[in-house]
Amino acid sequence: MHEIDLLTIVTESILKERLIADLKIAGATGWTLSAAQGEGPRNRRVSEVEGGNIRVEILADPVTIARIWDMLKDSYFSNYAVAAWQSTVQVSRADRYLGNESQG
Amino acid sequence: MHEIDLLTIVTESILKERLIADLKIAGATGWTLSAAQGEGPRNRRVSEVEGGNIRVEILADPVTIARIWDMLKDSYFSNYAVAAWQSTVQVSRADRYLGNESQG
Amino acid sequence: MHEIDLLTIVTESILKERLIADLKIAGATGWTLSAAQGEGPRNRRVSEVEGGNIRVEILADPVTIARIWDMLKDSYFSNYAVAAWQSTVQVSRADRYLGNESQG
Amino acid sequence: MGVGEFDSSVQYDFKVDLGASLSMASTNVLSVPVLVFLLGVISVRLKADLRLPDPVYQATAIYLLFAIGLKGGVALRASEPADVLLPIVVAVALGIVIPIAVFLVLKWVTRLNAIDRGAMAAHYGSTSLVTFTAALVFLDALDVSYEGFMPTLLTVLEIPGIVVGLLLAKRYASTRSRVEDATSRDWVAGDSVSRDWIREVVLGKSVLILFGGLVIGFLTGVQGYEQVEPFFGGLFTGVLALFLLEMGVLAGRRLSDIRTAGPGLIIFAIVFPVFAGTLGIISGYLAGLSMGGAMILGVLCASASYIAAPAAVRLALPEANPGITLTSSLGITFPFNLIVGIPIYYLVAQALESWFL
Amino acid sequence: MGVGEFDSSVQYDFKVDLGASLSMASTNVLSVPVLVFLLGVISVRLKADLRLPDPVYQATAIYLLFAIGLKGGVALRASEPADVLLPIVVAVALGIVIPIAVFLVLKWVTRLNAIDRGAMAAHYGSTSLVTFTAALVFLDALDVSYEGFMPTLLTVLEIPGIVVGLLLAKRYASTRSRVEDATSRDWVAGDSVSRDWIREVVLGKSVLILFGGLVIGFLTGVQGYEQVEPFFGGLFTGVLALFLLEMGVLAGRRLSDIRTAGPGLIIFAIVFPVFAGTLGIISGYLAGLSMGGAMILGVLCASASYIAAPAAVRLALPEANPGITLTSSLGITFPFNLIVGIPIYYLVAQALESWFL
Amino acid sequence: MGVGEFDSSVQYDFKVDLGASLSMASTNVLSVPVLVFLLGVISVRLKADLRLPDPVYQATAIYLLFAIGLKGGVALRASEPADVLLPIVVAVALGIVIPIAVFLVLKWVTRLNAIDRGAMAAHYGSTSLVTFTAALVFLDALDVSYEGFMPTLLTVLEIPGIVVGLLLAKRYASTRSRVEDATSRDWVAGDSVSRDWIREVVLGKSVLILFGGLVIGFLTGVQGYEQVEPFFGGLFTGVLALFLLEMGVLAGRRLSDIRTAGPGLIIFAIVFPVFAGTLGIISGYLAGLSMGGAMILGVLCASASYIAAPAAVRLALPEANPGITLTSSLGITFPFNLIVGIPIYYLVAQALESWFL
Ligand SMILES: Nc1ncnc2c1ncn2[C@@H]1O[C@H](COP(=O)(O)O)[C@@H](O)[C@H]1O
Ligand SMILES: Nc1ncnc2c1ncn2[C@@H]1O[C@H](COP(=O)(O)O)[C@@H](O)[C@H]1O
Ligand SMILES: Nc1ncnc2c1ncn2[C@@H]1O[C@H](COP(=O)(O)O)[C@@H](O)[C@H]1O
Ligand code: NA
Ligand code: NA
Ligand code: NA
Repeated sequence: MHEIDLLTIVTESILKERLIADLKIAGATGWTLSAAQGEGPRNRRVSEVEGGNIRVEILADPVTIARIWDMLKDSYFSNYAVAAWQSTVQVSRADRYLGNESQG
Repeated sequence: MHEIDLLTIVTESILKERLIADLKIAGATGWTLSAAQGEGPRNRRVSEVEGGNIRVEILADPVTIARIWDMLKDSYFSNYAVAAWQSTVQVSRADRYLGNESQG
Repeated sequence: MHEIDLLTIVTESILKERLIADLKIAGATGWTLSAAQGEGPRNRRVSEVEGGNIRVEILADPVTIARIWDMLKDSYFSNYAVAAWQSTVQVSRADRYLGNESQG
Repeated sequence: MGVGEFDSSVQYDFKVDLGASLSMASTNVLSVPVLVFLLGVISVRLKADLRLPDPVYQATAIYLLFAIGLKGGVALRASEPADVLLPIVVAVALGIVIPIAVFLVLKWVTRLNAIDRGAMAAHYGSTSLVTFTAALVFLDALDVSYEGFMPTLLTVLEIPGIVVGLLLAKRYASTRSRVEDATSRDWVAGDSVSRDWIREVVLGKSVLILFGGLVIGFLTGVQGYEQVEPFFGGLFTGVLALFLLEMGVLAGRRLSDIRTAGPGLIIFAIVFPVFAGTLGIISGYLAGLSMGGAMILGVLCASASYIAAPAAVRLALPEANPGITLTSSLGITFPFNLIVGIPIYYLVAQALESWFL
Repeated sequence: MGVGEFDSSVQYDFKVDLGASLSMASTNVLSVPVLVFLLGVISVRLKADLRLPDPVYQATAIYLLFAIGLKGGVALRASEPADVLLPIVVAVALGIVIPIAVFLVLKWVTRLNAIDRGAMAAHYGSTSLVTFTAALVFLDALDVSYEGFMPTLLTVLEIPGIVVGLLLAKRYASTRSRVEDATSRDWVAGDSVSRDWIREVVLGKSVLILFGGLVIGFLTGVQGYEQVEPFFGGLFTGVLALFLLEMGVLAGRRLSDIRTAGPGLIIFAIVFPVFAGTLGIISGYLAGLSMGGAMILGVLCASASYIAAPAAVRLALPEANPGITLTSSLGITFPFNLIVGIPIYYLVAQALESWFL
Repeated sequence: MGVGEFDSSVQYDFKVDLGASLSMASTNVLSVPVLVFLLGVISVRLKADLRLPDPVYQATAIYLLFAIGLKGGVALRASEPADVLLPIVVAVALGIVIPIAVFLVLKWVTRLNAIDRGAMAAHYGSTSLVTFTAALVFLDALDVSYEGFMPTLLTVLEIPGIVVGLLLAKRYASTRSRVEDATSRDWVAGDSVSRDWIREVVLGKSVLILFGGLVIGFLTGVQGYEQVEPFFGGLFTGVLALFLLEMGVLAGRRLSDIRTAGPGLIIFAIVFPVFAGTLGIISGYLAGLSMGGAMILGVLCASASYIAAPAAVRLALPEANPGITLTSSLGITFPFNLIVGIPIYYLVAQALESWFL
């Protein structure tokens, strides 16, 4: 078993395509998405009309996860409803979740 | 990055409105909910007719999370199908997830 | 509060019935399932036609979780699209999540 | 004409009735909705549950409730207020009497505690939309007429039975909580939700849609209804059939629990509906309803709720065992009513017709 | 015939008109779709939101868009190109003029910043499918005819208003970003998405379905349409009613925000549609449309988008406050148009008819 | 009458046929379902996939399967058993012969291994509900009659091809596992699921709904069907159109994979259906079917499964590459059949008619 980082992002469903594209740019090799609803301190969303939130999980190495955090801070936090949290989990085939850049 | 507690509650979907109201009373500033199905040791549910389980995640400070645990023990565990677990995660904007009471 | 293991499995939705049966054989006393979508490095799936992925969470003792990992390695990893990760969480009624075998 | 001739003539009539009854029963059993229900049950046996996706199932329920209400509202407007008033009063009375009867009878035939008996009373005191609807489809197929305002009675009968059943259980619960201390913590929760349950029951979504449909039908009248008739009228039986696929699966899953229910509960779940149905038919005739209308009121009394009541009971009476109430209402009474009950209530209504009309 | 007689005759005519107007207004308010919308609003007040499940709601939207497009395409094929061209040109012009007017008027009556005014311009410059559809149902109920190619104008009017609104806001935004530095980090993101937003708007799913339906209707013609008429034609008003249940809930949730909107915005959300609607009706007459057609063009101008525009604005102009635009378009203008606006635009079209036709 | 005159008369007839063929082909391509399919494909190119929400898509599939079965069952009851028996026997034979042919032909034209060839055999040995349905809609539009029991043949042909294809692959797999050791661990899993796959295939949900509809239609007859006709009959083509939007998206996503498929597979996916379709038409005539019926049997043979077979193959033969089978069946054969295949099979059936009838 190997340690790897798991980042969970909850945001407006309208951002689905854009977020997935940005995750790939940041170097994520995969993602898992579920539909979600929610409330938070900001709660300023158009998604009410568009079908709620999305909840995206990304397994990746710490470098990639840090790059995703930067991306969230730059382009998402100020304008959109986002909650994100990170933890360390154990996987058995760690190489699947590591991008090419950080594998060296 | 700051440490914060993440509590996940899985319970009967019929309790959705009541649980969310109770979370707010306990001081949570937000929640994220997904639809779920499940089986467990109790498995005594009316939800079969009503559409399964809900899976609710709450980021909050330890004091609030403890209050939610008390609430679950008092009003939910004995009568309803509930599974709940807690872990510690890292967030970047911790103040968003802290209630007024515990911020002092 | 007691420590317990939480295993999350994301796989093709067509495997739902088979996976749940295998979890029970491995000794899990419960599971929680949500619908999900995703992409990964393998990305060879028929589920596109059949409705995406499933995301299954299992709380269990380390012995049971290890048995599930073995089962995944033997029967799932080579042929199917699977991501799985494990962490340790805290629960209040640990005995609910422990099978008979491992309670001795 | 001698006695012999008279007798044989009676016999002859009886033969005709039997043939008619059989053809009528087969009209019911061989209707698409009932057959689809059986398909759903069988699919569970074959471990290939033919469920509709949840959101579609929910939308189908909304459609059925609203369509029934809408048609009822249109018909209500065309009715004389005087003709409607007495049936409504009678329906309210039945909604109070039946759950009390359930509560008492169950004490006698089962060992259920007061909480579970109150939960059962809430289920059998309320009604089943689908049983009601299947009875309308049945009468339509036989070309038997009934009062158009029957959905009004459905709406009226939905709530009181649940409230009475919950009150019966709560009365016991409060007594008990004064005696036992070990469970007192639960009662804190029980109390804290007490403010909610009447609201939950009276303003439940299914009641709101049904009642909303009724009011909208009343306001829009025949003219407004015509614009939406192809959707809410023409498709009705087909959508009902689809809904019954899911009901068949849900009932089929309960079938295996019947063994554990005990003979008392099984007998109750079959005999009580016939008793309550007959009571409803007689009350219907006394309230001035036609044969078709009296039969439908009988069906309303005979049927047990498995949507509104379970939800209300779960929230307001969490100590009750849903296994018992759902097995009984959804696993036994619902299929019984759908398959043999409806023709029986029709025969009873026919048999009693000459006494009243 | 003396003046007195003439006067009284006018008065008499006027009385008839008033009666007709009232009956027409009640035809609108008492139609099933409008009543269902009100049921949705009321359900929010009763805290029992009668929402459709999300996937069903989305499918219903696809159905309505496609059905409208399909019927429009079939009718377009039967139209003379010459009759269609001028209305299309006029519609494009309105799609440019109206958002500019919104941008300017709002500066005058509210304190909104340029970004929020641009967002509002995008919403009011685009159109509302449901308001449009409700107007068609209204005219159908009154047996008033209109050009079959009106869905073409709906399609034409959907996009330009959004683009113009966004451009107005962007122009300001780029000015600001040169001045202020504190927010510069946001503008990086704003820039990185700039390549997307025109694509997002022009190739949004709702436009694609509407336009796809239009082309398919045009290609398949009456003969092909007949095969799918029971589905896309017969059910239309009923499905619209179901959709309006959800719209009622969404609008109902916005109602409580109206208080916070400020008097300027509230007045704007009611008065501007009447102004834009009248402009649309006049333009419609000038473009050679019939009374029914001119009224529908008025409805298109008067209505504000709450599906395509909010999505586009959220992606391309994230700094805009959706609370303001949605409260205004969905919470005020949409119910206003649906309930009183449609009869008003009809009266205006009738009143202006003699000037043009 | 001289030779020249005869010739010119033939030529004249030929011209008429060509005109008729073209108009028939355009009837197919310009039908709403086919156009909607193309809209779905195009939407993928425009990166705005017009998918239905998953639950609605699934419900639509249930509806189509059940409605086809139901209508088939009603018609089956009206048929002479003697007329139905031979076509059923012939269909079973085709369901065995075709997958074997696929397995052999693919060895010859591609480099696929035995497992992938078995998977392909399972797909092409089974049938496509939507292709079948589109062919019925096509014949209905041309007013060409066909035997009502054709859905019985669809049901009969659904399973055997999958079973034969899997058996062919499994035979190879068990041989291999004795030779190679490295993969033995996989075969443990392969064995542990072996008990399941026949059950999975024979009792799959789609078969159960189709077969259930068939039985229900048979039992309820014309009289029972009438009650649900507006739903299961009237709406059919419209719902099919909606379903094809999704099919278009799924096929469109496969289009980009075609390049990687290799010329052998592409040729196979287009030529084999024409071969199998002709075989089916000839067999249909030999079994005594009418021209319409023979053409439909041809369509069943020509079409490849992309719902039941992929699911069964994924569970029973996980080593097979779904990329190959789905690209071929859904990305090439399905659009080919839908757009040009159906008119071709019709022409072939017409051309062969004089030989047999
Ligand atoms: N304390 C929290 N716990 C769990 N989820 C949260 C929390 N706060 C916010 N969220 C989620 O993040 C989304 C965006 O939050 P906000 O930006 O505050 O609107 C909400 O809709 C929730 O789904
Ligand atoms: N061991 C477990 N792992 C994951 N989820 C569980 C587990 N046990 C119970 N659950 C979830 O909690 C719900 C309620 O459990 P129960 O009260 O035993 O019916 C189930 O329906 C599952 O969704
Ligand atoms: N790095 C990752 N992070 C999160 N989920 C992943 C990741 N990689 C794969 N997955 C999930 O696992 C599924 C199977 O992956 P794969 O076997 O690579 O197709 C994907 O569809 C995703 O839902
Ligand atoms: Na009852
Ligand atoms: Na407008
Ligand atoms: Na085939």
